[in-house]
Amino acid sequence: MIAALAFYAFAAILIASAVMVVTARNPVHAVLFLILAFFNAAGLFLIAGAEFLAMILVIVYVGAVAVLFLFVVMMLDIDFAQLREGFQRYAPFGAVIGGILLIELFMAVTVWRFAPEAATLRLNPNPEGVTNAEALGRILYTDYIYLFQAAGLILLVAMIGAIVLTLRDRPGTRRQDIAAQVSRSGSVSVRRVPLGAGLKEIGIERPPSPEETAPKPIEHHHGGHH
Amino acid sequence: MFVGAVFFPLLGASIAGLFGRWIGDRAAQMATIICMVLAAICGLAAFWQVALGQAPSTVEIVTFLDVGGFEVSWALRYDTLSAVMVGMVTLISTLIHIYSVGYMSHDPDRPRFFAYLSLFTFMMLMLVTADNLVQLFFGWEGVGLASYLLIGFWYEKESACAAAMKAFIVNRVGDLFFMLGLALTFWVFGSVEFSTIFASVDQHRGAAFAGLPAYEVICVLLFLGACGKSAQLGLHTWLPDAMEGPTPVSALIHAATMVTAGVFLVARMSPVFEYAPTALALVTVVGASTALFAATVGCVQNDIKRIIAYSTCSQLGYMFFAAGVGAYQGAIFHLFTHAFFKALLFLGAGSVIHAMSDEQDIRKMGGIWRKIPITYALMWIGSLALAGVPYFAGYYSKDFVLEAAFAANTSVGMYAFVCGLAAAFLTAFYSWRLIILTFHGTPRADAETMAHVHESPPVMIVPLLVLALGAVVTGAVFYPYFVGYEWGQFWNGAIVNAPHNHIMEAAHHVPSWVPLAPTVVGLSGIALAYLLYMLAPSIPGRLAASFGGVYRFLLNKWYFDELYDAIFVRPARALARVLWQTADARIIDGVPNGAASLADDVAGGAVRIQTGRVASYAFVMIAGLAVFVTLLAFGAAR
Amino acid sequence: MNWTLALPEIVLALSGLAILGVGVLPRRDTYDASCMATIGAFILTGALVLGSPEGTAFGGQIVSDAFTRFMKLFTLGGAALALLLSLEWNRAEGIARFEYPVLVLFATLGMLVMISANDLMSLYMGLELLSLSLYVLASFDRDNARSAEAGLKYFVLGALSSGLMLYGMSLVYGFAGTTNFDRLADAMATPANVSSGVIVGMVFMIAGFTFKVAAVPFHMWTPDVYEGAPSSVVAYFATATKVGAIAVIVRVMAGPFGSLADQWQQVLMLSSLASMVLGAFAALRQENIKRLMAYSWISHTGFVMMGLAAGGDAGLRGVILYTPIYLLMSLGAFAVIVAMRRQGRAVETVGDLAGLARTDLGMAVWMAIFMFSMAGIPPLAGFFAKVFVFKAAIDAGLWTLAVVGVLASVVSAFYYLRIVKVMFFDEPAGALDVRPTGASFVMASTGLFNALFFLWPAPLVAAAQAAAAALLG
Amino acid sequence: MNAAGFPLLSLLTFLPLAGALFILTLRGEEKVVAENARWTALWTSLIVFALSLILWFRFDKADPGFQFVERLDWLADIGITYHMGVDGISVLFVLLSTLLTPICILASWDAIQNRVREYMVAFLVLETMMVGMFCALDFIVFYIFFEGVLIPMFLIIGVWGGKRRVYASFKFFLYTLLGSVLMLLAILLLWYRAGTTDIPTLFQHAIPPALQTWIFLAFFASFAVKVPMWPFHTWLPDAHVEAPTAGSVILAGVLLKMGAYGFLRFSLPMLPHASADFAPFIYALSIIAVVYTSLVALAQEDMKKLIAYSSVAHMGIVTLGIFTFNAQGLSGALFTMLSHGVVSGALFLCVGVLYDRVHSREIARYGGVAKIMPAYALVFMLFTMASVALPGLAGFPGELLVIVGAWKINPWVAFGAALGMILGAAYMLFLYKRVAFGRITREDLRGLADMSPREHLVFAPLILLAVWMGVHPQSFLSFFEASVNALVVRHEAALAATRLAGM
Amino acid sequence: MMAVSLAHYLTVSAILLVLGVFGIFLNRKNVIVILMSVELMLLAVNLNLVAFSAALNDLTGQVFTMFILTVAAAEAAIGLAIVVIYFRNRGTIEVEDISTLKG
Repeated sequence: MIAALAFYAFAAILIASAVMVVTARNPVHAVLFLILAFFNAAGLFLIAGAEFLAMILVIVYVGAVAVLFLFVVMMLDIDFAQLREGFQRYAPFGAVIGGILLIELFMAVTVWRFAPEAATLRLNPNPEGVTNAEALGRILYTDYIYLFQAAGLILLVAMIGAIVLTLRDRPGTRRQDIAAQVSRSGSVSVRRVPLGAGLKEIGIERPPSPEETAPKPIEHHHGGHH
Repeated sequence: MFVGAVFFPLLGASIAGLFGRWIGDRAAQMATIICMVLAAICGLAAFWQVALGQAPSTVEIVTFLDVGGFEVSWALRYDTLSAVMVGMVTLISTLIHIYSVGYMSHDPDRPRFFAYLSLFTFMMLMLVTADNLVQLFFGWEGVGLASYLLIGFWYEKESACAAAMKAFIVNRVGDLFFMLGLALTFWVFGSVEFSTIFASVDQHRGAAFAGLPAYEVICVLLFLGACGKSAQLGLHTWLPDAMEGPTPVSALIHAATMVTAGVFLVARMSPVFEYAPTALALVTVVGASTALFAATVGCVQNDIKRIIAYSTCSQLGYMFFAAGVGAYQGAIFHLFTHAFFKALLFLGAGSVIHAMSDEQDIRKMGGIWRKIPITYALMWIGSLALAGVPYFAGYYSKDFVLEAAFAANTSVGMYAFVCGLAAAFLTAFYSWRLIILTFHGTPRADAETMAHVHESPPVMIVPLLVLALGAVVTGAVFYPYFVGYEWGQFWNGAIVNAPHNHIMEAAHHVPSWVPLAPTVVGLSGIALAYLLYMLAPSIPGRLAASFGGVYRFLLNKWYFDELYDAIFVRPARALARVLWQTADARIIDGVPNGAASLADDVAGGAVRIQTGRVASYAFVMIAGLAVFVTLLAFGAAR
Repeated sequence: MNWTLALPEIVLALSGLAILGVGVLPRRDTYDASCMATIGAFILTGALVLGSPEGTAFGGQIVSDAFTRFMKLFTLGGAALALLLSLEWNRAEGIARFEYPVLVLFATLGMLVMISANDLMSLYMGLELLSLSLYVLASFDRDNARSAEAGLKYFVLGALSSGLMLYGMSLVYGFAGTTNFDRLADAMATPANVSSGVIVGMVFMIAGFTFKVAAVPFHMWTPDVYEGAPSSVVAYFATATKVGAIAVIVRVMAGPFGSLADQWQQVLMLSSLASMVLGAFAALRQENIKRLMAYSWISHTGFVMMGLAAGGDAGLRGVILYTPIYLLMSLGAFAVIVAMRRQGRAVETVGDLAGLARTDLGMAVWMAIFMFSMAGIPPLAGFFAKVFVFKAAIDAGLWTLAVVGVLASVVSAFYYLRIVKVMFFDEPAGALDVRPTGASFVMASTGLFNALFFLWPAPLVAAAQAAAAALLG
Repeated sequence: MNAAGFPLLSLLTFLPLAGALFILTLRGEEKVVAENARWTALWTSLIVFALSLILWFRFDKADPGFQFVERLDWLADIGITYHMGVDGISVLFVLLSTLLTPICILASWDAIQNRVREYMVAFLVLETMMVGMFCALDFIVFYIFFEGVLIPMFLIIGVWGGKRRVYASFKFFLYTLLGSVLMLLAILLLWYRAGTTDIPTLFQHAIPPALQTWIFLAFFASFAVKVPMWPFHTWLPDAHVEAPTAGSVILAGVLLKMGAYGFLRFSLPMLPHASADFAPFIYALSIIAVVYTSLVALAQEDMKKLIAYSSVAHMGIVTLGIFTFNAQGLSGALFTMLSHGVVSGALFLCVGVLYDRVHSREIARYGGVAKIMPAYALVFMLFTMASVALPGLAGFPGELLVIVGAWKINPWVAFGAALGMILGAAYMLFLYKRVAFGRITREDLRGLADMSPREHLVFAPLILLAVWMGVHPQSFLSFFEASVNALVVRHEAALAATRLAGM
Repeated sequence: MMAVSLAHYLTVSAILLVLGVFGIFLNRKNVIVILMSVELMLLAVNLNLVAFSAALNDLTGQVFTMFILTVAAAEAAIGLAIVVIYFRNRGTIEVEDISTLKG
């Protein structure tokens, strides 16, 4: 009974916050509602007995992903005022299609039935007397090692991707390059300057900067006609 | 000999045509003439042996085609009928070749001319010696080709080209029916070879085609073919125009030989025609009508060659109605004599034209008989023969034809007889109208022309003399063989009269006024011409003025050309244009072009979905998903 | 646990890591080296694939049979050739960074995982490994707004489709309690017992797959991504990844959902129909040749789906045969596109090919071969590809599809012809630059394949037959 | 393995391809390459022609079956083999193709000045396709060659064509492709039903009449476009007009035959009922084609277009003959196909002779040519006459036989076909009159040279053939006699069988 | 074992999915919201899997969920990276503007 009440509460808040994610005027608010949705989903997970996943959801999602969103939203300097225009115009179409889809899904899931032999087909029956985390752990690192490694690769690709796309060493920025400084000895020179002459006469002497000779900015062309 | 008669002309034609430019005009001329002479010798020998010696034979050369029982060979069939034709054709052709040497002496394209002439002769010989309908058709079309080439010989003249085309195309109309007749013959008899056909005439008499007696249909179709070639009423329009060609051509083709091919065909197919009474009646009526029609038109023409051309047309009508009443022998007889005197007339006219510096309008002649007496005399002989004045060749044949028509004792026979008589009168009239206007009276040509009027060279005159001899004697000499009491032996089965046909006998037993009538009307025609043009030259003009309608009707050849122009030529051209520019370019082409532009429009629509907006893409995806789910929801229920 | 079945993937993954490790060495241009190493890794993996035994491993998560071998080989081959194409192109465009081959390698690895997946989870993981790499690759030319836009679109729609697919997977899992293909097939053996939720789930999964093969209505990303993404990346997109995508949809449809063919057939037919028609028409007006190729692929995918919808031995054989042939046509065409460069600038409109036959006959001839082959004109290879799927459609009685298909192929012939026309009939628009060696090699090899396939088609057909047989068990 | 002792047909088919590949390897200065390409192409095609003469001499005319048969397992597992062979119906078309190719190459000797190498390659590839198509005894192999023709022809029209070449080449390609793909579906259906695409095997395979209708329609779509029958003919005038002379020659000479050949080879033997059912429909279309296109030809102002329309009319005669189902009609159709190949090919060459000199195809542009070019005028006249089916020349025997054959079916059909005789004469003579006759009105025409020795060489074999075919058609007809008879017998047997079954 | 029926879970997740879908195609201005909508969809999937896992008493669903979470995180990272470069190129993240590629 309590579980049912909790389910309804979580589900209601989940859906409400999901609606807000979609409709919120301010993306920052949307992210915050997303976080709220995650929390409630975690609650639903708990009710279904998936404690470990509920935890992961809170830690990984709320802690990392949602925060990443928040970070990006804040980082990009966006004019929020314009962002909501045109919503209403397309809403009716969306509502129709979405409604149809929803009705169809309802029709499908409310008459749900399992395959008669589902119990025998299960790959990993939930072992008795073992905590959820341990049960997961047992199979994750044994039966699913292959996919687990693949997941690792996915994360690696995500990392590479994020770096490839966003990391840039701008030619204009100045960084201290210790190696260059140290190895500069050959180019250090002492010049005799006429006494009494000011900067006005001799100008500012600068050593040739490695930055300027180093990889010349690559000529870039757009890949086609606009 | 048999082969030589036919193929020597081809040899001559090839030499002159293909190598004329290298060997020179003279050599080309000589080559053709020598070949023709050889051919004539062979031809006359063949005539002697086959017709007079009663020794028919057939020379097989090679299989032409053999498809599913449709077996045709190249073969030369020599029986009396073809021997008569071969002899006549080779002889007249040779004469005309010789004549042309003089007549064409100023033409730069002589080799070509002689090549054409010899080619024509070859084709004509193939026609008459054919032993099957296909080969006959080969010659048939071949003479059409040669005629086309010769009419259009002076191809720089627009009118010549047009006339040539007209000749070919009108002939083709006839050929169309010929070909259909040929096809039906095959399906009825299972063969197109004459010997096979004739042998099985009795066997297939009951054959019906589309509910009609097959023989009738065959004969009508073949006759329609003959109409084209022989310029019978309806398909005659090309013949007068064909006078655009050089005069020797007119003599050879449009008088003596080619135009008679139709008559020859009817005679050749006599075994079948004999059992097609309706077709024969049609032949009679058309022939008689043509005889009269052409004669009426001939009376008012002013071109010397056109007058003779209409007279040819008219005489062909005689031949046809003779054949139509069953007297094929008479038809061939008239054909035979006609060849001589008509060639004579044409060549004589050529001589006149030659003398008058290529003037052909008789209104611009006159008063020259003293200057060219030989020609004048020869023209008289020709005209007398044509008019059927006794003891000239035409007398015998024309008389017999009219007698046969009378003797047929049928309504169509009587119609033919009446038309024939009327035509005989008109023939005599226009012949002397021609002679008088050309040779007598005051000179109407300009002085310079008159000054140049001179007699033709011997090379032209000699052939004329030979022909004149023919025009005088052939009738009397050959009368017994062709239609006289020796006909049965002479023809030797080459022409068949069915058992029920007694016309040959009956023609000799007509009331005595009948043989006289043509002579009488002929003489009265001459008299009328003399009266109108010699004694009272003003009358014709007044007559023409007072009967303007009739005059114009006749002058314009009964408006046949205009009629055809209005109902065939112009609609065809207009239709062609409409079909091309509307049906083809708009409608038929409109489908693919329209499809292409439709596709282009669809393409435009298709890319409009591709707005570039992620949201709409997503929308399409979801909508598609919804459609799929719905499809399955209902599909699964199905 | 027979882990040797996964040996190709493991080796490839390790090579990827090694190349990555070498690549990050500072201050050295390691682009060429890593590209070459990657190609080498592909070849090595290919050899391993050839020799890999048959069976399932990791508790049935992966499978190796004739079908996977066939598809993997062509995936690897396609990837290697596509990488060869990008070698010089990337350098010319200033995106010659060692991460590129690494990402290609991981994408290919993802595809291998996906192809040999025998479990929804491995399928998903492979797919995501592929997709994530592709997202990055699409926007690899990051300073180019078009590339970024392409990446963004691809990402958003890709994420949507993988979300939908996952949702479908979850429903399917829920029904049978398993994600293993073999067990799923058992669960669905009697279609009457299958709950409608599973059917809906299946449709959602199909949506995800059709997104990958770019069939209507999940094709919308294709033209934009093809046009915006760097040509070298598109060469990879349009070739190797198609093999993987087709392999997956074929495997899933023929495997776990094989008994539900009556249900999904309608969906695929509709999709096939729409793809053929849309692909044929939408490309008519395209000027950008990459975009044109995108629509061309959409049209081709319709043919593939037709074969799949026809199902059965013939249908699968048709689809399986279509894949490598398309791969090799498309690679060739992209080799030409990659070689299209005038005075150092990449050009990519159809008009830029004008008069190519005058300036570079060889390339024009190859391109003509590819175009005619794509149009399905015999005796080129593309004809055979089409014949087999049409044959399957006719065997299955799918007349509507077959007729619409041939009509669509006539319409699409128009734009292939247009390219030929531009190259051969028009006056030159100025010579293109000397084509890169890699592109020449790819053109020549794929061109020869397309032109001469008809001489000896039996081996490939037999291999496809064997692969189809393996799928059907 | 066959009458020649070696794979003759494959050699004939692929030798040109080898020549083409060799030409592709030519390198060097453009002029030299062009010259070498010409000679290589000429020699290749001449050798092929010489080899093909073996067919003429070694072909067993009494045998109605396939001869010179070759068979290779190509895709034998799935019922497709590489199966080549000729019978009476196809053997002469092989010869026609091998004959016309060297003539075309010779005719393009000077006319084609740019991209000679590619041109010659295209022609040789075209020859491969044509010969292969007539030899193929497997439906898929047939289709490959049948469709493969499109590629070189598309390029020939498009690259070396006239002003509207792009439109014409696209129309040609897409039109024919559209028809062919429908046929492909029918082929696949046959394949599915019989499990093989081997043509002789398919002959034995009975197809239910209801299905025949559909297959027939699909075949019809392809062949009718290719023939072309009215109203699918509009691609032809465009293609002819825009194609270079040699392209038109091949198009008229061989490509148009492919459709009619298809009807003969496939529709009739495989679909006897549908053929019989559709025959009246075909008659109607054929007659319309004859009359309609003849009339349209009459209105043309472009020489090539006129001849192109005349081709449509002649092909109307051919389709008519084919669907008479009797020996005369079929033989006549076959013969007309051959003679039309020679004659209209030659007519296009005639146009080409003038076009090479004046660069105009407009009829009004000419006049009085006979005066300046007498030899040309003679040749032109000869082929004009052959085209109007003058007896003694190539056009006649075929037309005669078709009319004879058609008469048996229906006199009105025969009458319609024969109407073409009149109209044909009208438009051809009208053309000839306007081009060759009349006064020379344009001064620039006066300087025209008569035919060159090369042109004489081009025309010589065609003239010879035109006369030979007209004078002694039996030497050609004897080739198809046995096959045609077998075809007729089988057709009647098939119809009779179902009639019996129906009772 | 469950106080709440499977259907409830499925219903909630269906609603969540549709909301996510809604978010994607109704949002025409802000790419980041689209990314968040994707996260909602994935959440719906996870909810489904967990519910099934519980209903079937089978761990596979939970394992699957774990992988999905992992991938979703990676996806978010890459998605945001792409958004960032897009923003750098265009100075905006409006979805409506993403339309230089079309037709």
